[in-house]
Amino acid sequence: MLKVKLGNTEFDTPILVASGTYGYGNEVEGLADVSKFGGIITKSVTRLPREGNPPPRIAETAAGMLNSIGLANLGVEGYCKEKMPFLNELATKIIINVAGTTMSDYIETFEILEDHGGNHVGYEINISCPNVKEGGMEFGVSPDMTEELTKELRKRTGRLLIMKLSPNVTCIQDIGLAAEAGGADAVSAINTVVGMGIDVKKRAVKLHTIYGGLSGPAIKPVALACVHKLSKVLSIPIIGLGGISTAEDVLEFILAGSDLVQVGTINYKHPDRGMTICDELIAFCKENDLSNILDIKGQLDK
Amino acid sequence: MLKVKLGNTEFDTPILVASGTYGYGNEVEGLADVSKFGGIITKSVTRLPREGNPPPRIAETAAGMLNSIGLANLGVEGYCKEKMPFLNELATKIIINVAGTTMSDYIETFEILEDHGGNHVGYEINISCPNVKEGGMEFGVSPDMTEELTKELRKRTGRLLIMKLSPNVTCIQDIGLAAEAGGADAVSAINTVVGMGIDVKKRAVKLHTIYGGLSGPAIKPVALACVHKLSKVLSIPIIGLGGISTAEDVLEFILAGSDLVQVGTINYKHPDRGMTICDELIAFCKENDLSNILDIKGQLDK
Amino acid sequence: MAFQESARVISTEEIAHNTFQVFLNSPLISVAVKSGQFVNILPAPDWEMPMRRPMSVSGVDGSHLGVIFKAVGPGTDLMRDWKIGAEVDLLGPLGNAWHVSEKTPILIGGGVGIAPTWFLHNELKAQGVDHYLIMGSRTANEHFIEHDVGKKLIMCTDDGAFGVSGNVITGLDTIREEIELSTVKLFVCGPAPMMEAVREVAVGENIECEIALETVMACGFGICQGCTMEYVSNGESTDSYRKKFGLVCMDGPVFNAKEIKTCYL
Amino acid sequence: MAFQESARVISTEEIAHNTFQVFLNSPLISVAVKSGQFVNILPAPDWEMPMRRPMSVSGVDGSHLGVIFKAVGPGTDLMRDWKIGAEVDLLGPLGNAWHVSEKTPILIGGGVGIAPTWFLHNELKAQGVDHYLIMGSRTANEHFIEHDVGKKLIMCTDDGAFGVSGNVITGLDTIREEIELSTVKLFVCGPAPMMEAVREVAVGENIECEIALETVMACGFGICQGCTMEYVSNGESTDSYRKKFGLVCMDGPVFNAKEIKTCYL
Ligand SMILES: Cc1cc2nc3c(=O)[nH]c(=O)nc-3n(C[C@H](O)[C@H](O)[C@H](O)COP(=O)(O)OP(=O)(O)OC[C@H]3O[C@@H](n4cnc5c(N)ncnc54)[C@H](O)[C@@H]3O)c2cc1C
Ligand SMILES: Cc1cc2nc3c(=O)[nH]c(=O)nc-3n(C[C@H](O)[C@H](O)[C@H](O)COP(=O)(O)OP(=O)(O)OC[C@H]3O[C@@H](n4cnc5c(N)ncnc54)[C@H](O)[C@@H]3O)c2cc1C
Ligand SMILES: Cc1cc2nc3c(=O)[nH]c(=O)nc-3n(C[C@H](O)[C@H](O)[C@H](O)COP(=O)(O)O)c2cc1C
Ligand SMILES: Cc1cc2nc3c(=O)[nH]c(=O)nc-3n(C[C@H](O)[C@H](O)[C@H](O)COP(=O)(O)O)c2cc1C
Ligand code: FES
Ligand code: FES
Repeated sequence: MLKVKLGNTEFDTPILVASGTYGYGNEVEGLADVSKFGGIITKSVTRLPREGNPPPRIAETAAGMLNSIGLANLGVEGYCKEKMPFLNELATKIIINVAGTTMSDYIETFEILEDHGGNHVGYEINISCPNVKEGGMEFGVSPDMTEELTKELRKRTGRLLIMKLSPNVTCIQDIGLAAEAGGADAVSAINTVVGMGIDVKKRAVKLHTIYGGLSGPAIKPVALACVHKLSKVLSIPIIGLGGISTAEDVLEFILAGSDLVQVGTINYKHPDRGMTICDELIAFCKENDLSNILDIKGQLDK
Repeated sequence: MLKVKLGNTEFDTPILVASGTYGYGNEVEGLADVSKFGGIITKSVTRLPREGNPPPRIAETAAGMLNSIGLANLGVEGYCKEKMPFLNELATKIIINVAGTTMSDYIETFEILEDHGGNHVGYEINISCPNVKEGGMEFGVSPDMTEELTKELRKRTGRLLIMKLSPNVTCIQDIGLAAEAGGADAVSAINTVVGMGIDVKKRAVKLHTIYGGLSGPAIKPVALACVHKLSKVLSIPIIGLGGISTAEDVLEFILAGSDLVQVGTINYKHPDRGMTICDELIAFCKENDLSNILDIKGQLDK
Repeated sequence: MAFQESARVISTEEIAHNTFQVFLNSPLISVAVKSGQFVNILPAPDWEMPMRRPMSVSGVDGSHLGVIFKAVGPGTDLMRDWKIGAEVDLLGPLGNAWHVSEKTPILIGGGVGIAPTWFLHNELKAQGVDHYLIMGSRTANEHFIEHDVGKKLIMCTDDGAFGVSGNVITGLDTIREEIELSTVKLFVCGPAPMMEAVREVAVGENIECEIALETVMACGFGICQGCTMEYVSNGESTDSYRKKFGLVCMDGPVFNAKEIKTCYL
Repeated sequence: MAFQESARVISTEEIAHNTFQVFLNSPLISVAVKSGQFVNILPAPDWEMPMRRPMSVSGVDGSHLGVIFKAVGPGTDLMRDWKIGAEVDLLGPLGNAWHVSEKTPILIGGGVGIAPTWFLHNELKAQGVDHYLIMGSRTANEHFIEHDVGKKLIMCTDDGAFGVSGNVITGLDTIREEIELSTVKLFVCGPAPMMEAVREVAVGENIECEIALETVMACGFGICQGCTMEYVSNGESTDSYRKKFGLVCMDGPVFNAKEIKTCYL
């Protein structure tokens, strides 16, 4: 009832875990059974190792959190050596999230991953990290650069190619259309919303980098609007995310036009939430006589 | 301790009430003593009366609310006749918020207001209402149109001219700079963030217009980031708003670089909050030996 | 004029299945309130959600003010758990009131909409005004009033477990032989489908009828313009402020049934 | 390996001013936990904020696990009000543990940082290991342990109202004549200024020292990378993943004082 397809790849459930919110899958041992997920999207990997931003990197806000991790990661070579073997064995599908600064950055990382093999089913391309100059945001705000990058990567893989979009633009549809024109199999929406926190007692900013990315329930309305707008103009599938915490939230994103969804910030508090959501979605299908959860996709009254 | 100046106008306190969140000042009789506010910014007025959007117009979200009122208002002529006499008598400063669709719309409304007299101290120009085609958003996303509109209005008034900016753009600084170049006395930031709500039980959108504006604590981090970014590039003052609910929130906005602030959504729940905040700000000044609350403006460690 | 008042819980009781009646000591509001009006409640001092919870007043007793509610979500769950002595922040009295006329009142309530009819019922009783009270629910345990046709108390249950078997329209039908409906005035509050059904009967048969609408409210006193209902078009251009859409909190909650386009808000 | 466990409140007590000790029945975590480790707590089943609240374990007793905390905000306020029998969702045990060596342990705690030192103190006592316990606070009512120099329990108050007058550094100075600090190992947890002061002494005098750091945590088990501390540069290029910045929840919370650039996080 929960099986969904993206291109030729079938996922057991439409619930993926969002990049940067589930580590590399090994940290949750004992806390979650990853086989219930449709798949895991790994923390953004870059061409070279990155130490990330200095502390503090996170702060709580009303119904949300700010983060500015700064794409800390061990680099694509380290990733292939240290993380891939474990991920290859996991009983769920793996999508590798790739970030970069320049076109050649993305392409080199991508080629190393493709050459290395591994049984990941696809890539999610982060062109929307608001927290580092090198986060690809230059791409994420430009339809031309998005299309160009998508095309270059498309040439280089037969695996799923998913472009991850930013809400921090005047018109997200233009970026989505560019990804589609470039040959992406799907888009993910949304990455975090730019925000800032201030500690009055210390008269200091809450994040070392001043600005960070807002995630969690606070941004769900923003994410739903982005997904819905995209669904009106795109013919490729949309992977919805932003503030999903419950099965009801997942249904909202599917009603708004998502094929799959990702759970992010909620994993920190409830590392097993993705799983319990799946159980609830099955119950929902039964109650409503749906043969597949996507039967309600986009089925919004007005 | 709370007196602040904008141009040549002195406000008793830096706390204004946000447009659309305090009606025309008469509804709160008995619930609030408006003389404690620095001023009241009235609900957006347009050239002609507007019935507004069909119900439902509002919905609750995590730490926020969505609205799509659709600039319901009685039009500038009705405003002058029915509302101005009462507002003229209020023991607080009045700023009239003006919305429009076309340049001539704004200008006509503006001229009628200027001709009518009245003792309002200025205008806030809404170029950022996300809820109606006619909400001025076309202006709010274009630096050129913002500058042009500001210039035209600047020619026509000696009163305060404040441009109200939208967060729903790739680069809010560009719009702020355009307002400054056009001769605005200040900018207000921010208007609501575009969002959407879905009712799973009804499989329906929560707002008749599908999309609406998100306000309340959920957007405070977004608003702080906008204010801080603007403060780095503008030389005119910034009026900060978005999710302010407590005195501490006000201090955050001042630390981020605001000269004045506005309280919005919180008025619905606590119509007297603007007043109690003033008392707390005075206490804060005393505790911290500040002769004026703006002594801490922008005083952020890093 | 409305007040903000810090009231205190005096008593709390489960009067029917998942239905609670609470009395609050609120000297300012209780004295000013009229039946049909409502208060806007802060369910807890540290209530984080951006909106209060509006509740019709179910009656007053000196400086005590009653509300009747069902626990259906976070706000009413907190209200269910109110302890005696707890402080509750209220805004009120808000909205307009029922307009009782010469005609025989027939009060029709159901679900969470029993409060304003209950208030009116007790008011009329005190004044010795002859009237009917028709209450609808799904099943027996949601009722807290006796079913007594002689006393003009007509309880209806969808499943027939108590009183009249059927909805409030069936209940209304049972008195058609007793009283000419052109001589009555209906006062209605309940779930949208119930109000809508009564509205259709009333408009169709030209029976005088007032309906107390409910919708999501951010403020409750006219400053957000969020709580709109739609008026029946009166032929004139409706493209004008508050002519086409009324505010439930200020222009209502009580509307003439003939003015209401739909009770589904 | 960490567990998610639904624990139950067994006892709750205010052991000092605004300082509470709670024991929870948590058969899985209590058996696995070592002193220095922590649990990540859901303060209430419907806790709406996005982060749990991390708390060091203050001791175990069979299947019971203790935490000691101060009520300083919404999460700890809820914890203060926990009723006996309440269910509490825990993640744990998390983080690394103290590394006791041959050297004489000197435990230094203060503020909310008393829990992990208290755990270690009781462990050492049970093992018959000779050691010192130095606790600092602003004034007398924040202490719950006797001041007894003979028993090597050294309480310090900033205002001198109880025990040694001064901070924990003064407390440490009082035993310098008794014991050569090159033969001891410090185990430190407390407010950042306290830890920072001890770190400077330890590094300056080359005293072995472990510090349990605290910072904001979103997950507590390594998946958010939010809880960073900065390592002292070791000369090599630090431009590499987890060489320059460590994760307090996984690489710590216990760090060698020499590795820590600053305790202010
Ligand atoms: C003028 C007025 C008078 C009211 N009087 C009463 C009363 O006397 N007794 C009573 O029990 N309730 C009354 N209500 C409804 C009451 O306000 C809601 O039940 C309450 O807000 C629910 O809050 P919650 O946080 O418990 O649940 P929420 O989570 O806010 O809502 C739970 C469910 O109730 C629905 N709901 C929420 N608000 C309303 C509403 N205003 N109208 C219809 N459905 C709603 C939601 O869509 C949701 O499905 C009245 C509403 C209005 C506008
Ligand atoms: C590994 C670890 C172990 C801890 N052990 C204990 C313990 O045994 N006993 C105890 O009382 N507390 C302990 N803390 C701190 C505890 O997590 C915070 O006190 C708690 O999160 C506050 O939550 P709150 O919702 O009550 O207050 P909040 O509103 O979240 O915070 C209130 C104040 O405390 C500060 N604060 C919040 N979290 C932390 C933190 N992690 N470190 C320092 N300051 C913070 C905030 O800046 C704010 O000023 C520990 C923290 C960590 C990371
Ligand atoms: C701490 C943290 C780290 C993140 N790291 C990444 C990342 O490395 N790459 C990426 O594409 N998105 C990253 N994200 C964004 C999430 O994948 C997701 O798009 C966003 O958080 C919105 O979803 P949520 O509200 O469910 O968390 C991160 C988010 C958080 C909170
Ligand atoms: C119900 C509602 C109506 C509003 N109407 C207007 C309006 O007419 N004109 C305007 O410029 N802003 C309007 N706003 C936006 C507010 O003035 C403010 O910019 C926004 O709500 C963010 O502040 P807050 O989070 O404090 O509410 C409205 C906001 C709400 C919630
Ligand atoms: S609820 Fe705000 S205007 Fe009616
Ligand atoms: S708290 Fe998430 S990685 Fe440490």
